[in-house]
Formats: sequence, C-alpha cells, structure tokens
Amino acid sequence: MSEIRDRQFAPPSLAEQERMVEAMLFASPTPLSLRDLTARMPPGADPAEVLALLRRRYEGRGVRLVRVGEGHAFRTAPDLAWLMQTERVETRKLSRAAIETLAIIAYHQPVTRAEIEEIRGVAVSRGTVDQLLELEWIRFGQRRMTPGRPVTYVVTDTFLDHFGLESARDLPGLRELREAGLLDNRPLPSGLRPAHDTAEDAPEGQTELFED
Amino acid sequence: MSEIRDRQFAPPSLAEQERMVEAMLFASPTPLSLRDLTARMPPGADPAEVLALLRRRYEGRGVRLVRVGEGHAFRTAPDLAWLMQTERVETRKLSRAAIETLAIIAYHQPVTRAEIEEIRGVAVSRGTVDQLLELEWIRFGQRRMTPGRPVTYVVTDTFLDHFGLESARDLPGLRELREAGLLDNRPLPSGLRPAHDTAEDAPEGQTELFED
Amino acid sequence: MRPPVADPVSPEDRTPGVAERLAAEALIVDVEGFEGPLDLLLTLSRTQKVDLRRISVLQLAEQYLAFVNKARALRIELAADYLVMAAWLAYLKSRLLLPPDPSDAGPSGEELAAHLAYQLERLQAMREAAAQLMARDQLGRDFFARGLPEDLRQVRRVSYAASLLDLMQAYARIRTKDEFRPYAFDRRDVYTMEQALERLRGLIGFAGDWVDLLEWLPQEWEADPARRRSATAATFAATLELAKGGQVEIKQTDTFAPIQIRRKP
Repeated sequence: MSEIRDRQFAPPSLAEQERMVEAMLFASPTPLSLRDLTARMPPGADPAEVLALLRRRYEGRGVRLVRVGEGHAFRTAPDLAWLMQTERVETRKLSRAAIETLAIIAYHQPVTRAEIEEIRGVAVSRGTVDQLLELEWIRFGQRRMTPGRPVTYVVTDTFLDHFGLESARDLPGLRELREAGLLDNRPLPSGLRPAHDTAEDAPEGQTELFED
Repeated sequence: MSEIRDRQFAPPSLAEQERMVEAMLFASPTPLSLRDLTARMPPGADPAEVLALLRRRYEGRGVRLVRVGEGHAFRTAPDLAWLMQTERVETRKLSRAAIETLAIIAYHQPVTRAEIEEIRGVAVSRGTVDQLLELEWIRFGQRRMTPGRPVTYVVTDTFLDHFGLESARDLPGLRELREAGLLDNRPLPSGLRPAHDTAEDAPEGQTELFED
Repeated sequence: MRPPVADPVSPEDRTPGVAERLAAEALIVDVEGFEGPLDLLLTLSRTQKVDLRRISVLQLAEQYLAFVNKARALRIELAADYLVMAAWLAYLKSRLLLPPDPSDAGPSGEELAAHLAYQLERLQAMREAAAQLMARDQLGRDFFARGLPEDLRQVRRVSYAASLLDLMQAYARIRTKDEFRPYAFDRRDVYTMEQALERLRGLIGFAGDWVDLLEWLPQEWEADPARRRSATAATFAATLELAKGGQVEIKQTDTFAPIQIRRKP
C-alpha cells in the first residue's frame, strides 16, 4: 500500500519504467496499446519514450518489440521463425502424373511442356511440374529456339542422386525396358525369356513365379 | 531447405545461439530443457553456455531467465507483480489438507501415502492427492522396495515453476529441518503404534469426516 | 482460527451446567476442524505455552482424554482415529505413572512420550514449511510466464519417394500406351499350389519310398517349359506344406540334386 502511495510522488526512473513495460508486454496475452500501458503504470510514467528505448534494446535480439495495430508486443525475430516449428517428415508416393512427367523429362530432356503433353497424350498440370521443380528433380533448361521460345525441362543432379544414376544416359533404354518385360505386359513365348531377366529388374513378383 | 543444410556446416556464433535460445524460451510458456533446446538448434550449438550468457543479460530486467528443475524459462520479475493485476489467474484455493500434503511430499520426497499419513496423523483423502496430481504439482515416483511395494510421490518441475524454485533443494528451511532431524523417517521405538498409523486400513469415510 | 480450547474437564464432572454445555459444544463442533488426533494434540499442547520439546506429554495425554470424555458425555461420535489415540494415550499415561516393570522388554514410557513429542514437532514443522511455501512468490500471481506464447508449429514436410523402377514403369506405360492393357494374370499356364496339394494328397498314400519330386508333376504340364516350371514350383510348395503338416519327409542329397519325398513313416 505505502509502496503504491510512494510511487505517486515521483515517477519511476526511465530504467524502472522500462522494466515495467518489458514485464507487462511479456506477460500480456494481447498486444498492449499506449493507453493500456499508461493506465497500468504509475502517474508520470511515459510509456511512449520507454517503448522506443525498449525497441532499441531488443534490436537484433532473438525477440523484437513490434507494433501490432495500436498495440505493442514481443515477437520472435522473423529470421528465427524456423526455430518455432518442428518438422515431421511424411513419405508419400509420387502421383502417377508426376512420375510419368518425370520419366518423360528424364528420357527426352531437354523437353518442352508441349512435348511432354504430346507423349503423355494428356495435358500436364501446372501443379505436377511445380511439384517436380520443388523436389529439385527437374529444372529449367535452355529455351528452345522455336517460335514462342518455350522453356525446356531437364533433370537435375538431385534427381540422379535420388535414383542412383551417374547420368541421365544411364537410364535403361527402350530395348532394355522391353527385355526387362516392362514394355511388354504379355508373357513372352515360353523359353524365350532373356537370361538377364533377373528378379531385380522384374516389375512385380508375378513373373518371379516363372523364374528358375 | 538449403538454408538448413548450410547451417549444418558450422555451428552458429555464440551471439547467434544466444538469439536462438532467447527466441525459443520467449516463445514457450513452459520451461524448456537443455535437451529441448539442443534438439531444435543446429548441430554443434551449445545452449548450456548460451544460457549463462542470457541469464546475465536479463539480470535486473523486467523479465528474468530462471531455472526450473531441468528446464529454463523467462518469467517476469516478482517485484513487478502489482502491474500484472489483469494477468493474475485466480487459482482454486487449496484445502489445508492439500497444502500440508504438498509440503510433506516436497520436503520428504519420495514419500509414500502411509508416511504422509503418519506425519499428518490422519488418513490422506483420495481427493487431496488427486487434486495435487491434477495440478501436476506431484507425480508418482518409484515404488518403494518394501512389502507391498507402495508407490511414492515426488514433486514435479511444474511445482518448482509455480513456486519459483530452481530445485527441490531450494525449498525454504530445508536445511534447518534436516539438521533438526525433522525430516528423518523415525519410527516408533517398538511395534506399538498409535492409531493414525492404521489409517490406511481404517474404513474410508470415517476419517474423511475430519478432512476439509 | 479456532477458539481457545476449554479447560479440560475431569471425567468426574458428569453434570455440566448450561454454560459449560455451551462451551463444550463449541469445542466439539470445532472437532471437525481438526485434521485428526495429532492435530488436536498439537492444538491442546499450545495451552501449555512451552516449546514443543519441553512439553509435558503426561499433561497432554490427560488433556486429550478429558476432551474425548467430554465428547462422549455429549454423545458426539468421535471417529475411530480419535478413540484409538485415546486408548493409546491412556496406555502411555499408565506407563508414565507406574514404576517400570523390569520384565517388560518394550520401550519405556519416556521413549513413547519422546516419540509423540517428536511427531508433534514434526507436524508443526511441516505446517510452518507449508506456510512458507505458500508465502513464496507464485506463478500467475507474483510472476508471470509469456502471455502470448508462440506455439511450436508442427510442420509436415512431405517427402516424395519414387524408385527407378517406378520411373521406368511409368515410361514403359507411356511408350506402350496404345497396346496397353491392365496386366491380366494368365491362369492357363499357372499350376496353383492348391491344385498341387490336392493331387499330392491323392498320391501320398502310395509313396512309402523316396520318390523324385519331378515324377509327381502332372503329365500334361511337363512338355511346355513355362508350364513345367509352374507345376514344379507349385508341387514343391505343396510338399513343403505337407511336410509342415507332418505328412511327408523331404530330402535332397546335394545342392541342385533331385528333391525326394516320401510319406512320413
């Protein structure tokens, strides 16, 4: 009680006022306006001046004093926002459209969107290409020197890395795909199955039934 | 993405680490342990060293860096409590039985229910313990390796946080009580035991007449 | 705050006047404010106005017994705890008053009294500790946590996985689109394990001796290599199934040697 009365005689020092504003802004669940601060502080206090001091004090620190509308509040420094999240990694399979688009780019690079669409026979959605770009599996190649100068897509080193390839040339060719049974979905005539048709290359367990 | 990878090459400077810890502790309503901090910081960071720096930086300010058991947290300076009328949370008033039980657990931990009852000379009602458990001020400790393997109770970091204690060793008057032998588990000189020791076997309800 | 405890009344005073009755009732009503017999004893001990270490346990026991008698006179039911304590204190009192019995190996009256004094001192100490604890600055009352915590956001990072095989299959699918049809399993050339099991169950009865597995293939499956492989695999799987069931035994003398089976003897 007497403490409160004492406070009314002389306004607290600026340093003390700074402590007060600091504590109030820290503890308040909402930003506090100048008026809020004044109402809570002893008479004669000058929160406006103190806010400026405090703002400077927190400059470059992990939290900053920011203005939110009429209010003032502490907030995490934007460059540290990444500390405020925890990552949960979820593995998902690529959509069929994405994997096909990726395959076409890998086999035909550099390739334009129109060419991809021609090969797939359907339009390529923007999302599909964006997804592959975001995964850093494809990137823009040089523009094609044809009318409209369309951009081309090529696969990246990240792509090669992910698929365990030294270069895009290491991708199995059409002949190998055929030999691997990937191009032909009907069983080959009996006895004609190529010797290197090992389980590793075989698409599904089904053909393994017929392995020696 | 690449930002995260870059960060892995060299640990950030101490100043930068200080900003990180400051940001994380400011943002969290509950204390964060060294392990929590380390988990969120880039490899090679040393939050322990940074905490000491930070604690000094906030000495005498409106908010302070305090230690709470295994955790660390920013809390407003207690001398500014009068400014925080609006933030005050009215807590349910604890019964005398609950307060005494809490004190006995804090000073005697780990302690069994029978020991609490021996000290208080009355059965501990279920509600009392439940209330303290619900407040997360106490938790179950290890079972006592005596016949019946009774559970023990210990106080939590939430308790320490609530009462502004760094650890249970900082309880007021703990040393004096220990030196006076008042924290010893001193059994009655013979098998003859006064009534309250059988409280656990006493029909429930009867003794609770005398609880709050 | 409870009112001061009335002077102990000796058990002989059985006819209390109105004033005494009222005083006694006030005391009894107050019983419910006590946290058990130890608490009552602690309160009674304060009337002695001495340090708990120098308390007269004998006097305390008498005060307590008087209290309990009074409660009885008023037909107030005391909880068992209070009565058991009364019995114990009556015993303690007799131990303190009578000369020690040399044949008694138990603790002396003084030891028992000392322990009771210790319990009272300990309870008192815990009460004071509790008061000190509650007088501390408390979170949410005297000091505060961040009022606007910035929650730790859970960020879901999706990592897409695709294997080289997926890629190749996708490409193959596109390149063969015109002739693409969903893979249909060609049943004509597959000999199933169920078929083989059925066949073996019929034959096993005759196989007392070791028989080469291949001899048991159905004849119509032997000519075509693909069909023969399927039949071989199915038959082999079926024999394993039968061996598991304890019906046949299998042996192979060497790697790649013929696999032989016979009915389990």
